[in-house]
This record gives sequence, structure tokens and C-alpha cells, in this order.
Amino acid sequence: MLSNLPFLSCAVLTLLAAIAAMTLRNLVHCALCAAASFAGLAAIYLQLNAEFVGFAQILVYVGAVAILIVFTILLTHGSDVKAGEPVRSSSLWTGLGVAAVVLSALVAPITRSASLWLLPSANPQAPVAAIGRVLMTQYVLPLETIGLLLTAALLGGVVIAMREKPARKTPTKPSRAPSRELSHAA
Amino acid sequence: MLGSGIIRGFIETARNFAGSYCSRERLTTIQYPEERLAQPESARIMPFLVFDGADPKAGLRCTACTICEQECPPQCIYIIKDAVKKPDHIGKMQMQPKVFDIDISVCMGCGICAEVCPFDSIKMDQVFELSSGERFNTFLLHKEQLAKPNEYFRKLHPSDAAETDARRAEDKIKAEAKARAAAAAAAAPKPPSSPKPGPPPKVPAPVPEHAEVAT
Amino acid sequence: MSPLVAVLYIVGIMAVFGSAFALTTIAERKTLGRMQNRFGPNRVGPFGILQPMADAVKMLTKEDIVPSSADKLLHFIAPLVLTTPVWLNFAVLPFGDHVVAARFDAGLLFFFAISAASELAVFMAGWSSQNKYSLLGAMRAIAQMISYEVPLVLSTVTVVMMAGSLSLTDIVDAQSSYAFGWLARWNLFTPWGLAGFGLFLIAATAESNRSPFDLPEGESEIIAGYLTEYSGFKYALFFLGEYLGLFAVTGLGVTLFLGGWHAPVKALAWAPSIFWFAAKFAALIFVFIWARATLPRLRLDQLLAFAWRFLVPLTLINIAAAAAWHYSAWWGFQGAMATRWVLCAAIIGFPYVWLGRSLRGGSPALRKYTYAE
Amino acid sequence: MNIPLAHYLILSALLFSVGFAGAILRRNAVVVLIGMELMLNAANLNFIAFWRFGPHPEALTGVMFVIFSIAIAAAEAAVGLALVIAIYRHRHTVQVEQIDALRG
Repeated sequence: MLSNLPFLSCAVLTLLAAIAAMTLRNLVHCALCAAASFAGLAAIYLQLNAEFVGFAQILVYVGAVAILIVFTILLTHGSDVKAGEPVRSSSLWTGLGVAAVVLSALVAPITRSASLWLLPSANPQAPVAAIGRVLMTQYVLPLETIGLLLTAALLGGVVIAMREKPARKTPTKPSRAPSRELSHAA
Repeated sequence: MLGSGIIRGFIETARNFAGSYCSRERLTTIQYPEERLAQPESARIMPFLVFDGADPKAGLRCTACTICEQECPPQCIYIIKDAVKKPDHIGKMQMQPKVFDIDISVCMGCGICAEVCPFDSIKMDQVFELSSGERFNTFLLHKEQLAKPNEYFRKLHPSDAAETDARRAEDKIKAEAKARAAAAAAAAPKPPSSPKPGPPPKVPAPVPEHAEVAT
Repeated sequence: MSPLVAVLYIVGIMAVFGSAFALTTIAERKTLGRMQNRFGPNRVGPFGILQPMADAVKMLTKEDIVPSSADKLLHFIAPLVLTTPVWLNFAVLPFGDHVVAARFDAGLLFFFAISAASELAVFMAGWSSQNKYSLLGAMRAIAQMISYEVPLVLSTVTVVMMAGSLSLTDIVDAQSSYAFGWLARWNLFTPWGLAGFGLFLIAATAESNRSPFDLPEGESEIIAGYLTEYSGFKYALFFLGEYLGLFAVTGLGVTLFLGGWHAPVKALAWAPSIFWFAAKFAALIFVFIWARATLPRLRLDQLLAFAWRFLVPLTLINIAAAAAWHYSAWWGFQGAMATRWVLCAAIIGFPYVWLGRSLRGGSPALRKYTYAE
Repeated sequence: MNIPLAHYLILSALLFSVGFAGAILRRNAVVVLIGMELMLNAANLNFIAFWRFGPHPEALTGVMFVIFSIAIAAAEAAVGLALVIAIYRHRHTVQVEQIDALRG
């Protein structure tokens, strides 16, 4: 039981943070809880010997995605929630029912199949050098595609979020000519 | 090229860094409690009262005219006239203050009191280490604490003091001459020509000169 | 690693870098003073060396003020979130021969992943204070940290490529031999390493919020930014976290570019390895202080333009220069070394001049006033 | 280390359900995006768990999949949040129920 403690604590942290992220009213709290949930998952990856993935998870999710979410919340004035405003959809119980059905559909096969209750036989490692080698040989095409995708996403993100320039007006000098006339008249 | 100015800046600070250890002139700091900067003559912090001679009570120049009290912008001067008069430097009987208080926690050091004083009594001090742990009584200065000898004033503002002293000595000589003339006139057999001494020789309030000195 | 050794590492790192924090604060103030022709603090103790103690007493006895409208929980945990992960950075730094707390296979990735937590902490501090200056400071800090993380990581990519490993101990080992029999083969002594080190230093300065990139805490503009509503112990924690971040990134710079704990020349290799690390570390910290004394603060648009239009392209070009250096290693003709140097210097130098010129935007045009003739 | 594979899978299922419920129930588009990220992470956990417990861990298939998935998730988050900002700029709201211009 004691040896399970790291896993249990990380799992509880991840789940609680995820639930909090989905239920809290204040959006900034939601985003920070989501970041905590991502970090808990990274810890579970580390326990599963997936060192590289765990660090990449922290770097990308906690370092980048969480910050992006927080930025968006601030840019869309999401952090000032009015007191009486509903944050949940009106069809709360239908949605919860659907989610429960999804959960049971996922969990039922897991509990039924005996082969999933086995303990790990080996102690596999994922050394960085091996990951790099595989990336550059077997998975080189997906890697290049990802590079293209990231570039496209970067450009797309910039273009979508870019403020449209107001239509250029001809440069007029509104109050000047009349004032000169007035001064002449005077 | 980008960076050349940055490198020049780095060289400059490095020169300062090394130079401040080599030459003492580079360090402009005055290490205050040990070293002190000499105060310029026109420095002014708080007002004080000048007295002539050795006795602060007898020699106090103040005549309790309350001009300073009325002019003081933050109203930090408080004067009560004494019933007993005393002679001033030309021997004329003048009022004197019974109470002369300045609350220097209110005083803003503007020097208007010194500007308007027609008797050269109130002048600006240069003491600035006035902080105290006590809030009220320390900062309410009474006549006794405010009165400082003329020598002190001479030391602080030599040119102003010299000018004042010269004027007062002249006044005194004039007054004595007048008194002698009056005595002679009194001795002469023509009493009705001047039955009473005229209005006292008005001491000209030397506001412009003071202003120049003070600034 | 036995638990005893682990505890020894933890206590050692906390003691050494904790006291380094105290020493750096006083050294920084003294050095800044001298560079501005002042004395610097010299009152507490002989030559003022006890000033950190006085500062600590002052900080810890101050009242801890929490704004009434603040988000109390986030306001409380933000300094902890900033300071706690920073200590983890030191775990992967090799301080000496076999002196490293954790030999991660992906040590460099670990380092950058841990550094990412500080951005969230800064945001938490700024947002939870419910103060517009705090929020502005936090937004500036995040924009700056995200922008400069890219050149910071990219400038280390060359080192990783040359060493062929993300492990910091392997990177140090790759710089262990001596050229010509006496000069250390540090990455600094290659054209791409020299350029990469400069880019790394600039990005590291911005990443640790130090002058001239200290505009998240610009006192004159946004009253210390996200630190506005912090006082006493929490402020001290922020201060500590910032300096520890600087130390960590300095240690990384020493490890990646200055040969880690290796001596600069072979004749000096007899000195203990930790001494060499400490010496390089102190020298780099001095450079940071020197920069603070010299350079004025940037504007936000200048800052971001500098990152995206200058540093990021240059770091990418630097990778190309490193590739050129690597693939010309087999050249055996007379003067091959000089040719390689010239080639790589040209690859980096021309874009440097060109990008630097574009950054300035040509000569400043005469300003024309439309309405005020 | 005696945790069976099923525990990780159940954790992953729970995480997925939480993210799913949030994504379909919350009104704010940003929270919907957070829910989607949680679902993606749940899937990633499955990949890592199966890699760890699978018969051929040396092939690194699960790890590679997660690495690519994380990269795609980063791109997805960037574009998704940019969309949210663009929508906010046009409609001054990010409540998904009010963005119904295409409703028939």
C-alpha cells in the first residue's frame, strides 16, 4: 500500500484538480487548477518511466498552454464573473448523465478484462537518445508534418487573433480650415 | 553597427568601477555623520530669535509686534505680549514677548518671518538635525530655546549680520546724537520748540537686502 | 544514491546558494555603487558586509499586508510556487567532478520544464493582487518570459547537437579535452559557441527579469509590477526566487558554454573542480551586475521586437553555423581552422549586422508635426 | 511498483469523463477548451500506460505517439484560443450558447 502512495497521491491530485477546473466559477481558478492537473499527470508519467514525456508535458502544458489559457481569459474579460450569471449549461442533468454513460462505458470493459490487471513484467526505459534516433528514422515523416503543422498553427493563430486594421480614411484635417475662416472673419 | 554603443557603455562603467578604487576624487559621496558638507551662507532651516549682549532676556530684540505671527503661512508662531516694557538698543522703551513659541513641526522653513521682521529679531537658523522620538514637546520651542546670541547669527550669516550690525550701530549713534541734541535743547532756554521727542526713528525694514541674502 | 547523500546534496545546495543569495545582494549593491562612483552600502559591519543580515531582519519583521480585495489563497501561494521549483533547477547542474545531485538523461529538458513554473507564479502574484499595476506587471513578465524562452532554448540547441546529449554531465564531458595540449575545448572557444553564449546571456538576462529587461518590475512605470502588493516575508521570497533563478541560469551557462567545472588551461587543472565552477559562476554574475549598471531599461515594444526580430532569427542562424562547423571538421588542408572560423563567423556576422540595422529601423527621420506649424 | 494497468486506465477514464462533462456543460468557450485538453491528456495517459505495460516497450510507440500528441495539442490550444479571442472581438462574448449565428 505504501509503495502505491506516490501513484495514489498524484492520481487524487490530478482528478481533484480536473474536477475543480471544470466546476469553479472563476475562470482564472479554472485555468490554474487545469495547470495543476497537467502537472499531476506529468508526475504520473515520471512514475511510468517516461521521463522525456513527463518533462515535455510540464514544458508544454504548464509552461505554454496554461499561460495561453490565462492570457485568453484576461483578454476576453473572463475573470470578472458576475454574481448571478450561470456558468453551467441549462441542461445540467442531461449532460451529467451523458458523462456518466461515457464513464461507465469506459470503465466496464476495463474491470471485466482480466489481462489488464497484470503487473508490469519488465522495467522499460525511454532514453532520450533512443527517442531521438526513432524520431529521426522511423518517425521522420510525422516529425516533419508536425513541424509544418506547428508553423501553420503559428501563422494561423497570429492571423486569427490579429486585430483587423480599420479601413484607411483619407487624411482630413477636420477643425483647421473652419477655424482659419473664423479667424479671417474675426 | 548594433552593439557598439553598448560596448562603449560597458567600458565606461568598467572605468568607473576601477577608477573609484584608485582615485578618491571620483567618489562624490559625503559620508554624512562623519563628514559634513559646509552649509552655504544662505542656507535656512528654522527661525530663531537674536539677542544682543549676554542676557537673553534683556537683550532680546523682539518687540512682540506680532507681524511674524500674522504673516506666518502655516501659523506656527504664537506670541503673548508682556505688560512690562524694556529698552531696546537705542534706549527706547519697547514691548517684549511674554511667550514666544514656534512649533517647528508645523514650520515649513519659508523664512517669511525673517523677511518681514522690522527689528532684525527673527532670523533663520541652519540646524537641521531636529529629529526626535517624541512628537509634541520637543518640537514646540519656547522663547528660551529660540533665543540665540548675536555672535551665533554672525557666524551663520556673516554678511547679513554685518549689514544689520552696521545699521543698528548707526541707529544707535543717530539716537545718541539726537538724545544729546534733545538734552542740549532741553538745557537751552527755549523749551516750547520741541516739547516732546518726535516719532521714534523708524528702523527701515530692509526687506530687499534680506531677500537677497536669504536666497 | 543513498538517502544520506541525497540529504547532503539538498542541504549543501540550499546552504551554498542561500548564502550566495545574501552575498550577491551586497556584492551587487557595492559593485553598482562603484560603477556609479559611489561607495555602496558600507555601514553595517566592516565594509558593509553584514548588510544582508540587516536587510533580512528588516524584511522579516515587516508587516505582512494582504489587500482586502485580493484572492487570499493565490496571493499566499504565489511566492511559494515561484521559489520552490527554482531549487529543483540546481539538482541537474554538475558543480564539480562527480558532484551532481541528479543525473537525468533529459537534464536540460528538466531544467527548462521547471523554469516554466515561474511564469505561472508571476501570473498568480499579479492577478491575485487585484491591482492594475500588478496585473500589468504580470502580463509584461509573462510576455517577456515566453518570448525570451524561445531564444534561450534555441541557443542551447547548438550545444545539445554538438554534445549529442541532453544530459548536462555529458555536455560537460564533451568539453573536457584540451586543444593544442593546453587550451580547454570549451564551447565558448568556437564561433557558434561564442555567438550562442552571447545570445544565451541576453536571453537569460531577460528570463531572470534583470536589467535592462526588468520592465515587469519597472519601479518608475508600474511601481514594481507584480511585487506591488507584496511586503515582508513574501516579498523576500520573491526576491530570493528571482536571484535563485538567476543563479540557476548562470550555472546552466557555465555548464553549457564555459566547460562546466573544467579548468581553462591544462596547467591549472590541479585546482579542485568545484573551485573552477564557482569562479566562472562568480564571473558571470559579475557580468550580469555590470550589465545592470550600464544599460537602461527597454520599452515593451522594443523588448518584444528584440526577441522576435533579432534573437530568434540569430539563434536559428547560429544552429546553421554550428552545422557548418560540425561538417567541416574533416577538412585537413593548411589553415583549415582559420577558414572554418571565417566561414562560421560570416554565417553569423552578416545576419547580425543586417538584423541589427533592421532593428534600428534606419536613421531617425525628422518628426513632422501636422497640426502644429 | 505493483499497480496494475487497470488503475491507470480507470484514472484515465475518470479524467476523460470529467473533461467531457466540463466540455459539454460549461458555457464559457475557454473552459470548454480546457475540458478538451483534459480529454487529450487522458488519452495520452492511456498511451503511456500501455507502452509501460505492453509487450514491446523498446519500440517506443506509445511514447512517440504522446510526443506527437502533445505537439498537436499545443497547436490546437494556440489556434483554439486565437479563435476565442477573435470571436470575443466580434461578438463581445465567449459564452458558447450565445454564439449561434449558424443555427437554422
